[in-house]
Amino acid sequence: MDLNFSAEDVAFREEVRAFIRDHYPAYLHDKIDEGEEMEKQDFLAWHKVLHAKGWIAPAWPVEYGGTGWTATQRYIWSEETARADCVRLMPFGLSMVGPVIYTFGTPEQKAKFLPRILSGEDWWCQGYSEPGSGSDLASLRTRAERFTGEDGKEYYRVNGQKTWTTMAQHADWGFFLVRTDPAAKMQEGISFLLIDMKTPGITVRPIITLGGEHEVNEVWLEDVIVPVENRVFHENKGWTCAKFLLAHERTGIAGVAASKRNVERIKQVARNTADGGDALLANPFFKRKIAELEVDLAALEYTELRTLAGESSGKGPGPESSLLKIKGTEIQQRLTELALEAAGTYGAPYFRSMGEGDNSFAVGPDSARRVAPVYFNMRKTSIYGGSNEIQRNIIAKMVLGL
Amino acid sequence: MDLNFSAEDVAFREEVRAFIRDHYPAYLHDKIDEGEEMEKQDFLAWHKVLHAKGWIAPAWPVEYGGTGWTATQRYIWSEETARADCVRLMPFGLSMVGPVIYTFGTPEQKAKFLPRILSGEDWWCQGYSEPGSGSDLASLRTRAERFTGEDGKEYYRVNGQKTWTTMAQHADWGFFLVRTDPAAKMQEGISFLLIDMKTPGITVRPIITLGGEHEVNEVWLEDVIVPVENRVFHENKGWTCAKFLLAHERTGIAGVAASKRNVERIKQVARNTADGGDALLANPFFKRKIAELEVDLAALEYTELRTLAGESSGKGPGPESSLLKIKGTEIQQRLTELALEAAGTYGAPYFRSMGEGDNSFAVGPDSARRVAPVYFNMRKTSIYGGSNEIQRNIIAKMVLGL
Amino acid sequence: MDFNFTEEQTMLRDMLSRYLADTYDFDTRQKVVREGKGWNPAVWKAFAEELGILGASFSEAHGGLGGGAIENMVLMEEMGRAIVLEPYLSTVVIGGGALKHVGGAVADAVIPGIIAGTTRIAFAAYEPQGRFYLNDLTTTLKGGMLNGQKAVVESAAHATHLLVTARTGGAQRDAGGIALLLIPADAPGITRRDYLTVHGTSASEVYFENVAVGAEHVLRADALPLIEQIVDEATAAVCAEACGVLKVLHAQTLDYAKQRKQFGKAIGDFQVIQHRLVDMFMEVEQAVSMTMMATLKLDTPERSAAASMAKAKVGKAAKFVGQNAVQIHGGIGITQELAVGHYFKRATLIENLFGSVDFHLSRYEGIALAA
Amino acid sequence: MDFNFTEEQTMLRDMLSRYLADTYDFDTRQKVVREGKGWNPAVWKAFAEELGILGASFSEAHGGLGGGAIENMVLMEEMGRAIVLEPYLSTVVIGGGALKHVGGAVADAVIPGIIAGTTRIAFAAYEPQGRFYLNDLTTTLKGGMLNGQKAVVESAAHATHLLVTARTGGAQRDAGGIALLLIPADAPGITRRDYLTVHGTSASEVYFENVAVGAEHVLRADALPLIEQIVDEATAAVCAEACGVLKVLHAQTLDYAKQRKQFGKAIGDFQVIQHRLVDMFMEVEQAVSMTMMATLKLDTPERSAAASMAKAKVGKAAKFVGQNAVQIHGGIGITQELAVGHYFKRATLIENLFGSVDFHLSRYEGIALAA
Repeated sequence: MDLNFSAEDVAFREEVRAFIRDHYPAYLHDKIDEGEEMEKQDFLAWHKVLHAKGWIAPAWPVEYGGTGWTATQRYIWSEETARADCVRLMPFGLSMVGPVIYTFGTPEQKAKFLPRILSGEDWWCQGYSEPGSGSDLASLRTRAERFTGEDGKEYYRVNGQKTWTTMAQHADWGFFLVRTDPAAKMQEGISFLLIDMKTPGITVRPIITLGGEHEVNEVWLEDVIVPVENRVFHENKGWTCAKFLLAHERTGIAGVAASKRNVERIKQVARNTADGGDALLANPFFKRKIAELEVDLAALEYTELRTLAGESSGKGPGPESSLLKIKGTEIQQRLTELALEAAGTYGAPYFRSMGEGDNSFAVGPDSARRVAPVYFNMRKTSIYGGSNEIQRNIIAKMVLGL
Repeated sequence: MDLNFSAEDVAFREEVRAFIRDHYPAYLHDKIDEGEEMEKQDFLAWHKVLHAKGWIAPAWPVEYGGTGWTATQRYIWSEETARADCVRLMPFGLSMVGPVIYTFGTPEQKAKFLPRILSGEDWWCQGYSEPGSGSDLASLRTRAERFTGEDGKEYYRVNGQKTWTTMAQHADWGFFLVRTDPAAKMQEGISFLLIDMKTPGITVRPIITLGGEHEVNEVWLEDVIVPVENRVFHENKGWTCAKFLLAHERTGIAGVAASKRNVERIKQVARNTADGGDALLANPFFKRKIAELEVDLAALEYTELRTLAGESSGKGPGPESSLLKIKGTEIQQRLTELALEAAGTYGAPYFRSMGEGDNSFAVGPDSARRVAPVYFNMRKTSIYGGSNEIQRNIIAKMVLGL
Repeated sequence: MDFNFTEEQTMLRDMLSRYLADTYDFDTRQKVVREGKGWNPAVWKAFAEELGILGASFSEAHGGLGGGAIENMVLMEEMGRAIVLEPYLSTVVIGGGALKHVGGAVADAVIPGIIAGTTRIAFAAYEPQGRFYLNDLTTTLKGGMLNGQKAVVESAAHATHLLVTARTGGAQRDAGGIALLLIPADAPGITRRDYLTVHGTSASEVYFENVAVGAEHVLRADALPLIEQIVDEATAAVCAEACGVLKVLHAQTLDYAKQRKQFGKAIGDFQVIQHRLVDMFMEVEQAVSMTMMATLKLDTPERSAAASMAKAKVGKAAKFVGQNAVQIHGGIGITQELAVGHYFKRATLIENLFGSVDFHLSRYEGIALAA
Repeated sequence: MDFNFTEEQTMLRDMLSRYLADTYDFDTRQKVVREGKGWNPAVWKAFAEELGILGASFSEAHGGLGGGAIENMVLMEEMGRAIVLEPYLSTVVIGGGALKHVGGAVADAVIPGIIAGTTRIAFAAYEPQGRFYLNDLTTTLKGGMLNGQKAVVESAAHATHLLVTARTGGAQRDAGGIALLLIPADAPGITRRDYLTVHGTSASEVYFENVAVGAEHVLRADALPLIEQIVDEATAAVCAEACGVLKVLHAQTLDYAKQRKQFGKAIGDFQVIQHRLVDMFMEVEQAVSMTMMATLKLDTPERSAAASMAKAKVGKAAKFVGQNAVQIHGGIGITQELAVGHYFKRATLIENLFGSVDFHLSRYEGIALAA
């Protein structure tokens, strides 16, 4: 038992730092510092740099394009990218459908999709939630009926509606949970389909969230024709892929490295914010909230490290990852609460709706610029990926045997 | 809408203050200040003074011995007794079985029992809980079989076991919930019996709680013979009395006046406790906990006053009183947490168990003397009288319609 | 002691409540927000002329109905229930409140216009560096010239008058040397940058550059105690608004929980959701109690302590009830589509309005908990 | 980075665990508590002779097994699981720790006795006025004479040596001028008032009246940094003890919730109870993580920050898990009859041991969060 990095790990860390310093697109730093929203090409700019280096998918097996790093190296990687405030990569291809495809897909599916995920050529979205099925994912009603086409090949005809589909407006491909056997019980009779978002019959409609963002969408599927070879794993066994993916999603969701970076950001803001003749960071109660956050974040970090150690010694991400999701999102939300509180009076102005996209002037400190929208937006984290109530149900059942 | 006391109320307050000053047994102050536990005769000493004055049962209707005070006067009374740190009166006769008897009892029962409750001649205990039925009170199993005695009169033969019976070791009488119709569904088939604790077949066994106190008991009933005329209200309708009494119990349980007094006590302790070169009350975080307590206590107080105003305008104590129980007990418990924290290192010593009753010497400040036992003991408040979880169930069902 | 409303107060509540139910539904409100002016002048006109509520808290001598803080509480709660945009708080509670305390010719001159709906007042008190501290002022009034900047002045864009705090002497955070001014909003030398708030109202940065201020504009020369008093009154009023907001948040969430089905039953059948709704209910009830307490103590020596206690409790309730209303609604709660999200936004802004929970707890401690 | 225990560490844990399971059941423990001595010398003898665990954290040169802080963590967690009364913390972790840091002749002389079980050390550091501050000392060592009083000294009644902090110069709370002494517990001029603690151990007020202290008793002259270090080590160890206590509290409560029936079903079927047990589980897991972190950082510059972070988190966990274990058990949880209440008592004392949650958060802030 030992927290020290080996000489190899220290060298690796230096290599990573140098790479980021030399290759991270500088203009992204400016955008982040000015509180601007990231757009598709911003995410892709960094994605392509990493792909060129071969570092785009550290968690993947080497045979599919992974880096072969140890758990410690992966930890160092996420630490260093957060420390350097690098833009977060979109998870839908790299962390979600990619692992499903290399775990459950056919050789043809692997050959077709994995390289394009790695290269960033395909932008993916996730068709899971439906208006009637939020936390109760298995109650989904989107239907896929199998039929033989005029060309003699097998197809599905998909009808239904998905919602909360993040970034679907940019997506080339989507992975969808659909019901292939309507007679089967809830979790049975579901299949996992890969659907080309340009297929006729797909309509994407924006949902505008409280902060004014267009992140999520409704996706309507009307007689959408999908070749059977785009189904991953067995027909009616899509729930296996879904569960696998949900557990994967929960691990990444802890977001320790990003939260560490955000704690530093809040401290800097509190240092520069006046509070009755002193800095806000000197206010004992504001300082205490930061200290408590740091304590809770350390607890999350070392719990994640223990989980990773368990995984690298053979156990896959288990239901314990629900803990990481719950505590990780609580911390992310508390950070936005602190940012809003630090902004004080200047938390109220809202620039987005002065006129679409009119960011041409702002008032108050830059740090206050988007604190309220971000606070509102981040309420989603305790809802998505299985709400925090659902995560507690999972722990109760799977870990505690209740 | 107005918070001011009328001239009559102000005069009444002066009268109350003068009475307490002149008639409250001085030796009780010393006992409380020295952190000694109250014994039966201590409670009775103050009880008898109040009975002589006619002020023993302010909440009772005048015809049964009440004072005829307005809601405001009753509020003043509880404020002033708490302010003067008067010992709390035992509720089992005055607040619990008394109101049941004058509401549901026969003229004979009223004539026999009420005067002796007022005078303090009878000490009562409550036989509700059973080992198998904690929060689920209606699942009680103590049986009462009816039979005709050799004297031609009707009797019940009672068999079963009660638990958590507070002060049963001193009790002359107990009020018991017993099952008179074992075939009936849960809440039906229960009757409300008054039982002379000297009846053969009753065994009282102490339960020692974490702080070392002997407050509660197991009560075993083995072929205990009870005349039918000691049943209050109809046979198999005792649940009506039980519900009435539980709502009554919840109102008193808020304990606002006593908590106010205890906040003052904690402040005094914090003023006199050193903390790194200053008083503990100057520690911003300890002070903040006191401030938050005071805020929450004010919220409880004004919520109780609104409830009382509602009651005096005709509504009885409703399910809203569950709020008073939950918040009142939370505050009582937080007060004991603060006392323990203030004691610091001196929270650890435990004098009671050095040898039974050996209080002959103590270490550390007087204020720290029994903080740990009191803290442990007060955990009961969120469990008894319907646990705080049950109170939330009640509000969910009765107020929110869930 | 008496916790009942008078018949007049009940009628006042019912009148505004009916009006808002009839004309101020969610879609109509959102249309006004999208138009981007931050208020609807027609509603203000109706408040003044059709309902006559703008005079509720003024004396009959000024043409009002003879009410006071309780009337403001009643009206503000109803406005919270409909997340009303119009500037009752700044014009009537704050501006009107200041004039009532000052009295005399200026009150006689200005109050009738407030009641008639033609005079609207914005409160230009907080400054960019000053956070929630009313005494932390760099705006100066020297030699009859006003210079400085005020931060996030609600409704300045449609105000006829500005109620301004300015330093006439002393250092930046001294208690003495602060004047309270009432000046025309269009006085030469005043410029604004207007923007919308998260709530949908309009606010402005207000800049003073050599604005000429005559003696007749000075409501009070050594004004911090008065400023504290009117902000305590405003704090009680915003607590009442919060009660309206939170009652709706709770009611809508309760409704939703009864209807929304997951795993084959209403989510309101899940005990965890039930207890959450109970905890929200208790927070709302206690917020109501504290608001009454603070309102009823406004004319007593306990005024400031009570206002800060109430705001601390209401601020916590706003966060707890708002966040959980969204959480129980799930994804739909954070879209622009449902009203619940907009009530949540208002509740969130109220948390920091006139000071955060921590600010008010510290203020309470300063008053009541000296070591 | 590596979070695995060595084979030796796992064997050590298993050995103590088996011994305690066989000989230290709850009834046996309570019998020792009722006897009122606060410990069982036979158990101590077994620790030394039968199990040999008292040497686990000492170097082989001193006759130990060559372990250190991780071995202490492993053993302390097991002792927490059985709420062991015997003075491993004060004798081995604190006393032994001080001697290891000081080294030299005194270490060579005293450590073998610790390992053999014949030398037992009590830590006489805190004072009645000093709360949790190790530098707040009125006990003085002047002209070779020790005078003063120490508060709540655990296990002093059965110690052979006292590890004493005393002021040799400076004012009451100065960092400088503090010496660390190791003196015989029966030195002339030492008197005690012994009592039991809530946990069932023995503690004492220790009074020094002109106790002669020679140079050979002074472990270090300017000792506050060393004292802070050994208390950080003790803090990490008591966090490990807490992990054992909390794991048992959670396990017993989970068991009870599965068995206890109310309203026709197990109370563990109620979602509110389920989520409470999940929250307890998460607190325990995080307490374990923080304990490992603090233990592994004891020899790094982050030592004090990590120890205070861990103690703050563990202190909160102790309160949350302890209170809810009792709450879920209901009335039976606050009787002397069930073990759960006694684990709750230990968890409660640990909250304040070596400083409360607030104390450690403030200490952390002082180290890591200067404005």
